[in-house]
Amino acid sequence: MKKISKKEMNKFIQSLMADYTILAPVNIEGIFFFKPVADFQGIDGEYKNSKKPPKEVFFPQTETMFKYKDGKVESTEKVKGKRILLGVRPCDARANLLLDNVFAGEDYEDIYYTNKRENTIIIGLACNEPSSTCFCSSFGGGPFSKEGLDILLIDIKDSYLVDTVTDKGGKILTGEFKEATDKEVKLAEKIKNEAEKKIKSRIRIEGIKEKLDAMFDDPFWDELSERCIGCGICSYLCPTCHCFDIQDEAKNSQGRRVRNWDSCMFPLFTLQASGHNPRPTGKERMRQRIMHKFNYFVENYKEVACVGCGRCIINCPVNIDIRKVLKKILTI
Amino acid sequence: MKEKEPKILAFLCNWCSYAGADLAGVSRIQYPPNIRVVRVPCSSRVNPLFILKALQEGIDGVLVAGCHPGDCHYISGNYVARRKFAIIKSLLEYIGIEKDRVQFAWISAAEGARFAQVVKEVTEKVRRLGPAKKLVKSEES
Amino acid sequence: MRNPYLPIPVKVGRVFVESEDKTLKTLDLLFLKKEDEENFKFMPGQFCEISVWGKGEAPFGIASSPTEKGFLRFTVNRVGVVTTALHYLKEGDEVGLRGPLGNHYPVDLFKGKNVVIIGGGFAFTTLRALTKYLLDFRQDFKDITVIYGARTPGMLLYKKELNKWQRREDLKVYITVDKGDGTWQGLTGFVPTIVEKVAPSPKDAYAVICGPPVMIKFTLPKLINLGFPPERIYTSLEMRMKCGIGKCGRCNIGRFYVCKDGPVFNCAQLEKLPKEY
Amino acid sequence: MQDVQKKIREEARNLLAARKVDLVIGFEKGTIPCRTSPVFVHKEDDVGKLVWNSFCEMNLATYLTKIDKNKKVAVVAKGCDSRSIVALLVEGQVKREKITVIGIPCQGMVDRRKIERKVEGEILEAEEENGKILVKGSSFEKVFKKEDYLYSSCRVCKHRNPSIYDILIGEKVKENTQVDEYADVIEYEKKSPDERWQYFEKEIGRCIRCYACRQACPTCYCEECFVDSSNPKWIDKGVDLSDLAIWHIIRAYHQAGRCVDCGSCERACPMQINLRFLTRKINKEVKDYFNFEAGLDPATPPPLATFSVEDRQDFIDSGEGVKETKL
Repeated sequence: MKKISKKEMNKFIQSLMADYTILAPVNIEGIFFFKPVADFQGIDGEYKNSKKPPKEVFFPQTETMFKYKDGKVESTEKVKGKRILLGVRPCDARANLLLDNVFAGEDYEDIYYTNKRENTIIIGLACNEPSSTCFCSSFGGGPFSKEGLDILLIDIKDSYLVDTVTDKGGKILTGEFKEATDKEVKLAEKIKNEAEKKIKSRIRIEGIKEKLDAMFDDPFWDELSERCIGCGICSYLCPTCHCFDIQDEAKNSQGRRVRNWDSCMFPLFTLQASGHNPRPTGKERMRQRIMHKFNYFVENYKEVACVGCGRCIINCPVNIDIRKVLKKILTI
Repeated sequence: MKEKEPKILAFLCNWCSYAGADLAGVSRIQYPPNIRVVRVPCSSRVNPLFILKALQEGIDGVLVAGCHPGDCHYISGNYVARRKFAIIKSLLEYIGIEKDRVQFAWISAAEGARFAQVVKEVTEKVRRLGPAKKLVKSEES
Repeated sequence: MRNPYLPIPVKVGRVFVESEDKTLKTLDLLFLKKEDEENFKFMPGQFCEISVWGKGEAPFGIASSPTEKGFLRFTVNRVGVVTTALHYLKEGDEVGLRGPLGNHYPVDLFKGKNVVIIGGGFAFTTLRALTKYLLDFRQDFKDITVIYGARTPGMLLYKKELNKWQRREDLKVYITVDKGDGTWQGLTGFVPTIVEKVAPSPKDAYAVICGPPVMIKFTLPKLINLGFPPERIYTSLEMRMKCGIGKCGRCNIGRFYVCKDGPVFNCAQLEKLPKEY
Repeated sequence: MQDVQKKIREEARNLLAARKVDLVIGFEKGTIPCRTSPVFVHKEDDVGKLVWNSFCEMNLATYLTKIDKNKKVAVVAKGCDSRSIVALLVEGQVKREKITVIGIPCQGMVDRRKIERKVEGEILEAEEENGKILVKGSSFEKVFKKEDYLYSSCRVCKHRNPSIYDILIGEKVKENTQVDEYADVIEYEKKSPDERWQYFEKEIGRCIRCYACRQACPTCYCEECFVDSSNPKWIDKGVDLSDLAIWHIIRAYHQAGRCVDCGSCERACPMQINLRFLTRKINKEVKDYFNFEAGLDPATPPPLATFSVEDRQDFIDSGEGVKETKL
């Protein structure tokens, strides 16, 4: 395990700026966004997690797929330059692996996503202070888990322990990294155990999929979706939500085809030209959101499409809490 | 390179302002060619979304012209429109759109000369503002 | 690697108005390059995403059979932005095409069996492809019965072809309309009642049914009563689609994506899926 | 606060028992600190869920256009919520006889984000005791005076008492008539156009088009919103600055003479965009031009649904030349 002081870390990141674009959490009006940074002065102390998940780095909310002029098409899937995504939390890194199932499928590969995934190195930051709404350990993750990361940084006060996870991450660690002393490694271990103890909410996931198999017409869905006002916050801010809409933006025959985020919570998502809508009210849409994450995704990709990041709990305007929903499902 | 002539979208109400424009033409009165006319049944047919869509497409100025209050073919069309325009005009100025980007006028069917005068003034004011940049949808994004 | 969202350019060939009220038009799309056509291996039941530059993209079932070379036929019902744009196209215009997408009717299962094809309204596109395919390999299949109905005679698709098929001995064709228009001599009545009257035998037979949901809702029980087991009744479903390749998440019924795992399903599969289509 | 809560439960029980209503919409305890969650009480013995505290910030009138129209509904309504109900009545969206308004004179709702900015670390527990908010975290315990941490919409609110109610819970509160509610709008107008445009672009630039502002607003109930229309497609669906600008301008404009400034849109916005800076400018103009405030009188139609011969038109060139328009 290597080690680097925070000051050297800033210098090291500056040095990488020659051939990498550095994306780091930037505090705008109290909200953290992953943005390219010109000079890196370390990660803001208040940083818990970004509002929009880092999925937006690989699957932007609005992305031009190709441009066209009088039938001549010019695709824009190539990505200019290599990037480093710094400060990703372990839960979001696991979420990217879930997205890989969808976008990097064997039959059709979404090269807009895979190109960006390949040319970005993800440096994670372990969670020393998980929030009360975090429940990543219920899904096999944890505040210090490494899946989906190239490098994991562990903050031990004035320096970071650098845990190289993949050789893609290893190859950028040049020079300044000294070996960590046993005392520091033990300190990191202590912080890790404390962090894991801080995660109070434990949600039982086993059995959810089977319960959902049998409750498609259960009145539970009416009661759950009554209070939902039908906005798109829970899907847009969710690191594992991947639905999108394709639109043309054009003046006469010159324009571009754009991919935008979309949400199953909006009626337009399934509204057909004939006027028929298989999911006409909030109940069907709320049911689809839960069934997709905890049943359909499990059947298709053998994994639950949730990483317990808590964003949907914090940001829902009517405080619909997914933990309460999952607990209730097990009681039906 | 001569600076670009400002393009102005003019919504003219069919019964008064459009007729006024017609009269100006018939009377051979000259007025700047910068306006593109859209004939509307009444000034109250103009939805603020039309104005914003035009500004987004890069038009430099919008003129909405209708009958003087009391002359409206539909009796209260311009009265209702007046309220809508008061709100949208103050909102656009408030967020920072230049005051003269969107202008309103009452021009009756008999005021051919005045129509030309209004168009001249509007064109001058919009020319002084220069090409529109705020709200314009950039090609590259 | 290939970008699955990039359409290939194709040219509009013959354009033919199918229905009196001009809401249905058939377009033949021609490949520009030979190898485009060679790479385009498809089977009846599959669909394509057609792009109209500046307007957008929409899914359409392929109405021509793979045995008909040199063109792809689509019948377009004018309902929205893209379909209206398609209706304005003339011969020689260029559009984008993505496909073939989705699965197809299990023609190899049909080999050596009787096939009953039931269609309604303008959903006869992929069924035309299937019928034409079966006729071009006629000796591989036993009895073929086609039951096709529309609201009025003017709304029937591929009228000339239907007449030709009616004159063939190796094919039983029943064309019905909900309401005749004076000159109509053929059958009148809803498709479910005609199916009951024709009463095709379920022995060694498969059924394929496509049409408006209400027609399917009333025809399925008739087939079941006649003795057709659900796993031998196939249907093609329609959902709102955007990507056509199982990524954008909107056309799912339960765990299946209609664009990738469908659009053709058998009724045994559908029974296990939630009734959300 | 406690006896208001007790009375709400009693009234709800009576209404449900007497079959006067099919359901009572109120607030229940949230699952995270400083939050409550709207709750639909159908059965008498669930009335125990209903709570009342300074975090009942949602405008429940938004549900009245989303639920089945023939259902008889009782709804807990603060001053602003009741004004939204009046706005919906005036626009014929809800039938008066179907609605039972449980009016609550409001003491103002607390802005949890303001409190969160004043503590180190995460709030794990929060209680409310006669006008004080006690918050506890892993390494702190602090008490805040409610008055200093109200939502900005509550601080300038002049209609704390419900403008319409069938049942009133507790005594009417003193209205805060002295506050100059549009002071910051007037201050803002002094800035230069470019400065204002930069602020506007900075704020709406964060928008992610989740439409929480639209869904949370009671008077935003169109079947098909103009952003969802594809024929014509007014604006594109992405997060391009120009589309975001038109979305927010027209959303605010559509609330002209209908917005009761309850602040629900701003509270629902995950990106904390200053949405009320647009709607309050319009409310100020509606007050100046048409001497109208939304949701006070079920008899007067909203300003943009009617007209007056004496309306101002100084900004319109009607031949006597355009007078300098005061902004």
